[in-house]
Amino acid sequence: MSELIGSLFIFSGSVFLFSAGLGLLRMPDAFTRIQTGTKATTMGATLVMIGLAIYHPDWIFKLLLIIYFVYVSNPISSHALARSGHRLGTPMAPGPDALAEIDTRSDAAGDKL
Amino acid sequence: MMQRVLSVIVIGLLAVVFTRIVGAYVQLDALRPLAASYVTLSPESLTTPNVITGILITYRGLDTLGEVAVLFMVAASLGLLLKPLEGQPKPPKAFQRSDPGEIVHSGKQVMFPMILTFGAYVIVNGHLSAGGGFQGGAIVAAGVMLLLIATPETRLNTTLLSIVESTAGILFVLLGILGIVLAGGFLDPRFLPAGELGGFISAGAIPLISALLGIKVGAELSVVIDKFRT
Amino acid sequence: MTALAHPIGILLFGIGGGFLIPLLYKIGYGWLHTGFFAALGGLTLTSIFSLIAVVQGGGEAIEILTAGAAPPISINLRFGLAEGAFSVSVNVMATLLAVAHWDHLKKNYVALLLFLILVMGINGMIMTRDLFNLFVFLEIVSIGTYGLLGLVTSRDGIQAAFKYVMATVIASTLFLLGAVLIYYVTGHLNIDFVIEAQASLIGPISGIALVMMLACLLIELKPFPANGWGLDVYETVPPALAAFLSVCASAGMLFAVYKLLPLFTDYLSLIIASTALTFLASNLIGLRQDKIQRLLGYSSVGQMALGVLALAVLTQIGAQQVIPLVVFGLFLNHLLAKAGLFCLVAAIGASDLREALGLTRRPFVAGGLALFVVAICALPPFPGFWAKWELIMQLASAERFLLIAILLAGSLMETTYLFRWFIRAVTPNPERQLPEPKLNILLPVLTMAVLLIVTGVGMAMASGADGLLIFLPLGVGAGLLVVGPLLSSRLQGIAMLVAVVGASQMLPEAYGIAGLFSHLLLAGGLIIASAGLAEKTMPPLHYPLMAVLLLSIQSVLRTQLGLTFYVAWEFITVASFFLIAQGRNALPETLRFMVFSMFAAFLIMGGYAIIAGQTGSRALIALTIATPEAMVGYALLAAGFLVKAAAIGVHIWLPPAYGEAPDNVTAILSGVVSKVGIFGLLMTAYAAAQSELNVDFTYLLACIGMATTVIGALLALCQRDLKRLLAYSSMSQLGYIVTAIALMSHLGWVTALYIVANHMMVKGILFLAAGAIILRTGTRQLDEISGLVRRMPLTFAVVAVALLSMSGLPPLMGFGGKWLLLSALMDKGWTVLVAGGILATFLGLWYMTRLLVGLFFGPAITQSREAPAMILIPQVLLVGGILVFSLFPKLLMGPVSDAIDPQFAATLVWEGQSLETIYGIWDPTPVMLTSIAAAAGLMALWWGLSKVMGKSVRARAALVLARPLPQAATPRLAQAAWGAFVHGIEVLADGTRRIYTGNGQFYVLLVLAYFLVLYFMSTFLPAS
Amino acid sequence: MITFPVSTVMMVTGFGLILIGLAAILLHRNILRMIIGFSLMDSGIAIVLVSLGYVTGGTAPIMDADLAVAGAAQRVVDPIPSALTVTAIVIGLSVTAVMLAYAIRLYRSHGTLDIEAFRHSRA
Repeated sequence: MSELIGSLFIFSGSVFLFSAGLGLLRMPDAFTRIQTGTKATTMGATLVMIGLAIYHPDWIFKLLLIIYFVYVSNPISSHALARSGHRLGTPMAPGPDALAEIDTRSDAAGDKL
Repeated sequence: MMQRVLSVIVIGLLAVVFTRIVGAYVQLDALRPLAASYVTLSPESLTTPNVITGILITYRGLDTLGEVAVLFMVAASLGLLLKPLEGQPKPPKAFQRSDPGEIVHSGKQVMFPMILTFGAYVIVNGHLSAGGGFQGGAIVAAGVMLLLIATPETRLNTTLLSIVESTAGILFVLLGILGIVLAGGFLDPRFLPAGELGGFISAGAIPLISALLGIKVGAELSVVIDKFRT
Repeated sequence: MTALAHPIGILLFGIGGGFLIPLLYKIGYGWLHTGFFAALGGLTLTSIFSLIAVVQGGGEAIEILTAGAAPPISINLRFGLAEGAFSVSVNVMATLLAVAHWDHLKKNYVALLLFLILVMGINGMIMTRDLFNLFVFLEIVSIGTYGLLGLVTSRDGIQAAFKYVMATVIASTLFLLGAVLIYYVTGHLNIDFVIEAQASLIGPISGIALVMMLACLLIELKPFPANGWGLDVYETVPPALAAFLSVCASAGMLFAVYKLLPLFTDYLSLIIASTALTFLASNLIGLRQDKIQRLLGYSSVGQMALGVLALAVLTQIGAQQVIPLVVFGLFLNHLLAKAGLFCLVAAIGASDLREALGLTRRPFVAGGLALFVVAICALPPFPGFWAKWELIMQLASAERFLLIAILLAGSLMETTYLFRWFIRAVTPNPERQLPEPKLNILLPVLTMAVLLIVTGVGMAMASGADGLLIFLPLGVGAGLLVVGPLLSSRLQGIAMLVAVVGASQMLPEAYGIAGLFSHLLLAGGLIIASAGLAEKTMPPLHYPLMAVLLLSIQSVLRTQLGLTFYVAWEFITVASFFLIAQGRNALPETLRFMVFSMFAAFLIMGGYAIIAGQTGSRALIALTIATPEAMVGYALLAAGFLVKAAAIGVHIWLPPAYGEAPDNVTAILSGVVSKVGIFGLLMTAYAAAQSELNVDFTYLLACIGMATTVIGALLALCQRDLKRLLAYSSMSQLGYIVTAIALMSHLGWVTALYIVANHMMVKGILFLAAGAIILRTGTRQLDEISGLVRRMPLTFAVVAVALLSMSGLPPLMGFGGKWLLLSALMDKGWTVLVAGGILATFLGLWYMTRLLVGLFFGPAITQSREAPAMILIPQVLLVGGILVFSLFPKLLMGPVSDAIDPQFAATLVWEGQSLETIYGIWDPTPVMLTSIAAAAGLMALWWGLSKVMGKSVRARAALVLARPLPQAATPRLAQAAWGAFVHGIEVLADGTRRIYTGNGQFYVLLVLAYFLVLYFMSTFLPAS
Repeated sequence: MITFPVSTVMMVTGFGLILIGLAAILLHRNILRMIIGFSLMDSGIAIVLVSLGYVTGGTAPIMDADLAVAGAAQRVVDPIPSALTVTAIVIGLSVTAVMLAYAIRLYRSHGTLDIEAFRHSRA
């Protein structure tokens, strides 16, 4: 029974991971791609870990540690990527740019530095 | 255009070659004698439970030495390759460092010590469990990379790092020579007490070599990362 | 010392030194540089001591175990004779190149550590016995190279480096995959164990794996067409670095192929095909290359391909015992000579082949260039020659004729472009500033040159040459060169004559025809060469080269061994080349001479190899025991000697060479050297007649000879230039001799020898006289000279005698020769040729009259005075010779007749001084007396007429006679045909090199395609 | 019935990655993308290497509480390819680093990353 539940978790995790890959292919610009790559993989990884924990209850501590790592590193890294991408002026898909206003300010600040 | 067509043909033919390999491949059902002898020799003769580490550091130690040399050469030659060319303008402004922001900075505060600790753990437990000098060194370097991204104004002490990597390398070679003098041959680690299988202090000089490798690889990869910042 | 002798020290010095370098750098430059050379020196010395230890141990390899376990558990290294030889060569060369490359290396400490570890990596590739370890060392070499390429900061250099990285990464990836697949199949990575488990290497996976590894090694050696990336690097890096990559890094790859060859036994044909293609294509493309370093790159690629080719083919034909001599010889030759050339490029700072450098202002550099170029062209006495000779012999006995043809064709092209470069480099150009060569480049170059000579002599001993005597001509030449600066020019000349006489006594005595030639040519050569004493200052190389030339001729004539014959033959070629090159306007003309000479030499080598392979003996006498299958061999030999004898169609090298050589050199070339080719032809005919051959190309040969005579005479009539006229006349006369030889009868050959003697003396006189006339009048245009009879009466007298003798008019020697020839032709029933002979005699009379009248009669329009005594004396001696042989033909005919094997029915009967043939009796004395009377009468008539009719008429008559035939009389068919041929080759080369698009991606594609072609071709090969 | 052992699946993946990498090398003109191709190829090779050492039902060759020394030889995968993989990865990484450095160098000296622009020396 626990194996079935665990497998279900792992399967749903892999669906998320797959959608992340699909998103990388389908999304229109760098930022949206980063976004799918982050959110969906975080979710996918979490689900896979949970599934594994059900399979092997004695690994729980290590798995928790891994999830923690993923939760910290995934957002931070994608944030850093997106931020520097924005700074470099990576082209964006058509649509409103919420950062446009902040951007000019930070540029001015950057010039001062 | 011609070239693209040819490229596709070449890739297709390579696919044929690879298919032949896969088609003829049969999954092994048992270890071959040489591999089996490693599996018994490593714990018994080297008191190293991690057979892969045993092979890497001892039986194929010459490969490892070569590998270290390769990394060493790369770390050194990047300095040569990335030195600004004569008469070249400074890199454009977009490439200059900028503040990575609050989030990354805080993330670094949390992660950096953890990564280093983990790296050290992987290095020193190389002979017991999955891991070893290269793997741990790479983790340490990843920590350094995070540090450099979070606080770009950090200046690595490359002089110190280069001294460290050289010294570690020389010590590695010296340990190898000690193997000739005290044990069965070059890179033979069995001149230090073997200890008990699975004990932290065991496996002769393997943990020592592993640690040297970890330090060396960590330092080298950090230098590599640092060089790419310029 | 014993500790040093352990080869593991090579690795320790390399890698430990490499690790230490950054620390030393922190301490200070002094430490850094000392440390670098200490490590490099330690590494080199270790390899040398280890090799000594191996040799002392009877050649047993030193096994180096690691990790205290025996293989296959742990990686082991081996240091045997082969490993040691390669390792020492590489390390010594690396040290020399580090010195030569010091200006670049010292700029950055990183370069020093890369260099050290790179050298260690090459040694590792040589020593390791583990497949994967080989891959690791391969990567060390590759990455070290990538790093060193970082020293190049030019835009082209960076591009080239990137292409290099991409291509070699693909190659080493192939090796990695292959090695691991081999592990999957056999369960071993140790090479010895894999070879042992070879029986299990069946099935698609092992096939793919082996071809992957093979492809990697071959790609690293830059096979055509997947080698553009390598050539780009050769072109753009500093020369010493290019040398290092070309010789040292490639050495590791070559040795890896050698080491793994037992695994590749099924693929030998593939290796041979690929390397042969590479050798041919790279030398072909080299013909059209103007950038020196890229040119040397093509040459390197070709040489390394040749090494692998030799390795594979010798293994295939089961001649493994000569692999050390051939492969190591080729390798050493390439190592030393190519590195030397690259270093010289660094020393003179040249990049464009077409640029005239005026290199003679730097005699040391020019000498080095000459030496290395000669070495790369695989000419004796350098190691490459012995290797190539043995290779050709082995190929011939295995009947691999196509490979021989490819090899010789490629070599000929290589000779062409290298000598073209040499000729351009020494062409005077006062405007070109030459940098002062740096000591740190010159010293390594000097070392390489010395090593090249030493190893060459060593290889000669190993390859069955009959003792050091083979080097006698060179030794005497070198001795004269050394003492030369101490002596005045004339003393040098005397020393040369004395040395030649003395040294020729040390050579074995020759008998029969060879003995006759030997005495004749020695005497003639000495007499003609003594005319050089007339000049107060000779170029410093003249007398040494002359000594080499004269002694080599003796060597050719007196040896019993094919090898010695050929070696001396090549000495003659090279010495002649450098002698001709000293003519004032000779340089542009010398290339053709060299190429045709080498072409002839290769034909001879091929022909000889075929016969030697067929008879299984390498003595010259073996030529007489060949069976009809060796027919092709004789044809090739004959063709080769015909080229040297300037037969029609292949004569185009002769006029410019004779025309532009220094005057007394021309006299030697025409009088003496040309007879060596004739000797070869005669010996070939003699051997063919003695063996059981059905010789059916004699009529063709006779026709060629007669055509040469007639057309040579016609061409002579077209000339305005004194020396060119004589040159064509030489060609014409040689044609007579060829015709005589083709008769294949006793009478014919006696005639041939008789004409040889006559022509030697006649042309000696005429060219010396021409030299004197040019010296005194300052021009060589016939139109500008006339009326010399009063200014140079003695010259006139000797020229008149010579022309009379050559013309074939009674009473002198020439008459006897021509009479005999026509008799012999009639005897054979070759009436067409008789007609040709009569026509040629008529034409000959015409141009000789023109010469005599044009030069000596008519108004004296130029100021001049009698020729120097030292030019006249040899001529007078030769005239004496003509007179003696004319009056007493038996002096010459007797020994000649006896020397020729009595297997022919003797058609000559001697009674006193008169000669009887079936056609009649030739008694010289009455004929002579009447002739002299007639001639005196004619002279008196001419003199009287001129007194009566006055100057103007005489002048007009002289002018009419002296006018050359219009050019249209002889269409330049041969010139046009050869021109078209060369053009065709050039078009082919240009087409071939279009594959080098410069696009790195395309180069990667070619690398992958190369693997695929190898693989799919291998699937069609029958498995062993 | 055709079975797909796990190592075959891995191997196909590995070879697939190699082919994708090669396609990137051969078809993209931007050298950064080509370098990514090289990197992909390296990863593919590492996977192929490991898959070649797989033994049916084998576990990691590390002795611990679950894997006693005695009889371990029957329960583990081949350790050699794993050891080789470590070396191969390090070397692959080194090569990638060098290539990237060259890419930077090329960009600095030419201002472009287009492979077509780097054709100065030819023929």
